Amino acid sequence: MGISKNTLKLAIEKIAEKIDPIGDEMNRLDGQLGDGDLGVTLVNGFRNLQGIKDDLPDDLGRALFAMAKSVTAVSGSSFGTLLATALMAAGKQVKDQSNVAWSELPGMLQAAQDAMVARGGASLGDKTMLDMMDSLISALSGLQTPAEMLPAAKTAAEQTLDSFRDQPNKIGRARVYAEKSIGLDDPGMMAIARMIDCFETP
Amino acid sequence: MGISKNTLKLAIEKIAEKIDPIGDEMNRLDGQLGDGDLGVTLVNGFRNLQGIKDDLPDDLGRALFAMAKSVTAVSGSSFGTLLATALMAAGKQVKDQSNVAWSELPGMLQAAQDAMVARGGASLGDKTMLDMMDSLISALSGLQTPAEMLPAAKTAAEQTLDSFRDQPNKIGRARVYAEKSIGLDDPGMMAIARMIDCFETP
Amino acid sequence: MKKLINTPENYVDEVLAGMQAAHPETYRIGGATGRMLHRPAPVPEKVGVVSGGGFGHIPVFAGYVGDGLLDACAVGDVFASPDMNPMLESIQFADQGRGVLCVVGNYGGDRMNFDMACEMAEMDDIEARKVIVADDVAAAGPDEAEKRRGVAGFVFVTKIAGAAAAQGKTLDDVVAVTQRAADNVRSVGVALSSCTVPQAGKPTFEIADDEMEIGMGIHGEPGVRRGKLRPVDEITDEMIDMLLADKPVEAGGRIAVLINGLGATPIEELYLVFRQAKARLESAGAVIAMHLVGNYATSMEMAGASISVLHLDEELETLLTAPANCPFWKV
Amino acid sequence: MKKLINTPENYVDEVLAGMQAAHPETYRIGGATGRMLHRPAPVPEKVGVVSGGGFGHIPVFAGYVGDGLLDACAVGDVFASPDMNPMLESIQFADQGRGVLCVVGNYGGDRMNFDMACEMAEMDDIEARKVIVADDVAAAGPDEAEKRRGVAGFVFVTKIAGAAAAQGKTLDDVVAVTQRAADNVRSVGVALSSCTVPQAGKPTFEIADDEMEIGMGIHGEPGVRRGKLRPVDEITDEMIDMLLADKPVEAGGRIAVLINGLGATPIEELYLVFRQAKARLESAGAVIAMHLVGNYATSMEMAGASISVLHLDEELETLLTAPANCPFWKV
Ligand SMILES: Nc1ncnc2c1ncn2[C@@H]1O[C@H](COP(=O)(O)OP(=O)(O)O)[C@@H](O)[C@H]1O
Ligand SMILES: Nc1ncnc2c1ncn2[C@@H]1O[C@H](COP(=O)(O)OP(=O)(O)O)[C@@H](O)[C@H]1O
Ligand SMILES: [Mg+2]
Ligand SMILES: [Mg+2]
Ligand SMILES: [Mg+2]
Ligand SMILES: [Mg+2]
Repeated sequence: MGISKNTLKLAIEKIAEKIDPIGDEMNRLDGQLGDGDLGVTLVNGFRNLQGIKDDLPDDLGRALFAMAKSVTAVSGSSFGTLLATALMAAGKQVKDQSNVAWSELPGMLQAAQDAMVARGGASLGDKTMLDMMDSLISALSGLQTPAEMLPAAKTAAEQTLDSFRDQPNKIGRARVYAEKSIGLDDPGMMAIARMIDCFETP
Repeated sequence: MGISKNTLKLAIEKIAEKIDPIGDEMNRLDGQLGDGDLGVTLVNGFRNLQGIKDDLPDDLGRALFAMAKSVTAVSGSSFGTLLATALMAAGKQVKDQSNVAWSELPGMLQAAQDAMVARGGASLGDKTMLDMMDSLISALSGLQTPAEMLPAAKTAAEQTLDSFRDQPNKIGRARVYAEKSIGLDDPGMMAIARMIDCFETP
Repeated sequence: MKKLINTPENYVDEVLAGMQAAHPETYRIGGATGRMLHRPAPVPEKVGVVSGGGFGHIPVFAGYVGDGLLDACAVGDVFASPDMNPMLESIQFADQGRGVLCVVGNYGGDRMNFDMACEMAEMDDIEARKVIVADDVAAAGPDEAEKRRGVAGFVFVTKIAGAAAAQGKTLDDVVAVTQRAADNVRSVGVALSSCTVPQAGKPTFEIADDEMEIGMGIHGEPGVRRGKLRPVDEITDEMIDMLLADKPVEAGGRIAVLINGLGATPIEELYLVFRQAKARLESAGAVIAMHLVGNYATSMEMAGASISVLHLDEELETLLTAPANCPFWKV
Repeated sequence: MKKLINTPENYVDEVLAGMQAAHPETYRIGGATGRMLHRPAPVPEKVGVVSGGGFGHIPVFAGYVGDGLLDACAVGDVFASPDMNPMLESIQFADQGRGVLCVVGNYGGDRMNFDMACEMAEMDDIEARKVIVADDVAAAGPDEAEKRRGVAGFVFVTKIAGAAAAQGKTLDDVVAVTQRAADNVRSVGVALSSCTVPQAGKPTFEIADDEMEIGMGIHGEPGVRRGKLRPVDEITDEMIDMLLADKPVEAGGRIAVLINGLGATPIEELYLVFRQAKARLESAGAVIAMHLVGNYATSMEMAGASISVLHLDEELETLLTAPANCPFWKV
């Protein structure tokens, strides 16, 4: 069994279950460097996703587009826009397919990453969620099953946070606080790490 | 010889000759009770009249209307509006005539007075130019020639000023200064008296 | 004084020049002193319709020169009546042998000068008549309705007069129906900020940052109540209450409504006033046959809005919706 | 905050409700969140034309829904881009199988969200293309023209797009001529006072009682020069100089001119700007083929004015003067 609309539904449910405490944490973190709204974006975004999760179309591409649409309806923040961009780009990769092998996940993430670079204008190394995506793509490449992927993703996420923590933010709202950002995790990176954590069986 | 367009022309010239000092005096007087613009109105009004005095139509009615028109072009003040009103009313009385007997002058003034009452809403006794007009009408009634009329008008004007001086103004801008106006001549009355003076041979 | 002007002295004449430059197909400056705005040519075989009044209310008065509206208009200084002469010139321009109606706001100077202009016109054998617009319910009670100021209701009354004349009616008939419009129009305004007469250089009145004045006149004349600014729905309710108390609508009664901006009020806010006014008037049983939302009678940079209601009969409705065209209003 | 509103939260939706109530023959509220304004029905067999952007600029953007103009428009919060969804809804509404052009002001959020909406539309096999309006010469030099903000030039560009579509042109042709309009329009503004975003509750920027800012953006973005207020002719000269320096007119070159009020500026003052702008442009050799004077792109209660010049060719002139009709502009 590969990735289908059910996989997406399950992912939404898993994250949505824990999104409230994650949101609080991300608001605090974003507040130290930016405008403190990342958690609001996450909570509202996943509330919207919950609303559509049972009506996703079979076509994986359309399903990902529908998710993008419901995420953009919360609007306004960089993270929301970039997440929607990522979902759309991934969706285009798998248009007209209702099931794709897990081994295609890194390729989908790569398409997402490329689109986010194009839309947001940041580069790798700027200490953003892009760097997190990049580590994940490397870590998941060549793996075949979700069972292999989850621990690899977790490890990669932790290592990425560690390696960027003492660097300055180079783009976005946090850039003006570049000095202050040294020693702090980037909120977007951390948000992705927390979402990965949601897939651990309790 | 009765009243013709030449009479009007002569009258304009006589008054215009002395209007500058009269204007200064009237601005001062009006300034004590009102807004100090009566002299401006007089000076501008007679400047306009000077401009048309050589082109007056033969029809006395139309001539008086033309004078009214040129007076209203200075606009804005009560005296100007009432003077124009008076000229028009007098004009209506003599429409289509190029020469009227001097004995008709009181009747023309009466028509003028009625129109001013209708337009301005003041009553006799309010200490305005109306009271001056009223005295003049009485004084001139029954007289036949300008030679008889001038001294009668002078005497009437002086008596009227004297008898109203110690009364309060009851209408117009000066009314708010009613108390203060006791002991002061009404500017409109005085303006008429000064204009009569202009007809004295030097 | 924060205005985009050159000098106070030239303000009126330069604005007129700009209006003519922008709309030469409609406006021409005329008259001995350049204080008449008129159509390029009078319209033959119809009763003339003219107006005149102080400046600073564009489109009122001269802005309504146009097809099915005014033939000519006298222009005064800011908030000051024109003198009689441009009024007479307007009457003379508009007259085509069938007489002229003067639509006049109820201000002393305007009335008196138009009286004189009409008398003067008579001397030229032109029959000129007046209809006075006195629509501001805040200015005086119904027992003294003749003391009310003329405000935005002028727009409706002028439209009726222009349309009646365009239909070829006689002067008597134009006067009669225009008078009926004037009798049946009611207005009330609310001011949020003052305007500044260029020659004066400072605001006409003071009003605190959190205050409004309901019923204020278009030159800053006192209204019925000054109070704290409240939500637009409540302010609208208060104005509608005043209008309906003065002249109730019958169930099914057809009306025209004008939501008018005073000059500095964003159009967005006028739509909020309209939204609530419509709800209130309709729930009172009125049928809104026609409505306008925009800056139709202003006081330069005064902020605020007014509501005008014209109670219609069949003829008034026909005339109100007849074609008309000036740069500020196309029907 | 001195506004005729109810609550900041409901401001946008209530104004839209008022617009629909006032003009149901033109505007209908649509979309899942009520943030699309569209015509009562799409026009078959033509390329769709849509726009979208922050609120508080009426008639820009949604006010230009109408015949020969926009088919639909996405509406954001005050000075904030709509999200992608009403943009997509607008594209879907307007599409009649021949594709859709999105006329977009050059703001990050608007562009990004329209990008996404166009990609989304592609998923539905709708071809949606963008033309960016970046006309504010004060925002960046000619070498960085792509960084310029979109301001009142939007009005001309939208007119061209709407007219081209109404003529039955293909999407490629509509895009091409609209892009040419966008490439040939220049604007610059002057602000005299600030506006207030309802949610913010206080003025967006401070400006002294005797100061103006030349080149200020329609949300209060910094301009090129802040200085003492000067006579309107001098201010107009400075703005015309900036426009002509950026793109000179050829002798006999035909142009369209828009003298635009920012919301709180009396129409009288706009005519003063027009008067001088016309004199200057004509003495530079230009022929003004068409002009507009009024509030066409506002910033709520901001006082000030902008001048836009569109350099015409034959096709642009034909399209600009083709019929169009919305409550704010009839051609
Ligand atoms: N241009 C960009 N490219 C990639 N990631 C970005 C960019 N800008 C911001 N981010 C990510 O988004 C996170 C902030 O998200 P959010 O709070 O929604 O942004 P904002 O409030 O600044 O709009 C950052 O921590 C960073 O990881
Ligand atoms: N309603 C009136 N009826 C008759 N005369 C009046 C009236 N109002 C003012 N006047 C006369 O006009 C004179 C003042 O004229 P003027 O200075 O032009 O008036 P204002 O400056 O108040 O408009 C008064 O002294 C008075 O004689
Ligand atoms: Mg943030
Ligand atoms: Mg944010
Ligand atoms: Mg005086
Ligand atoms: Mg005076």
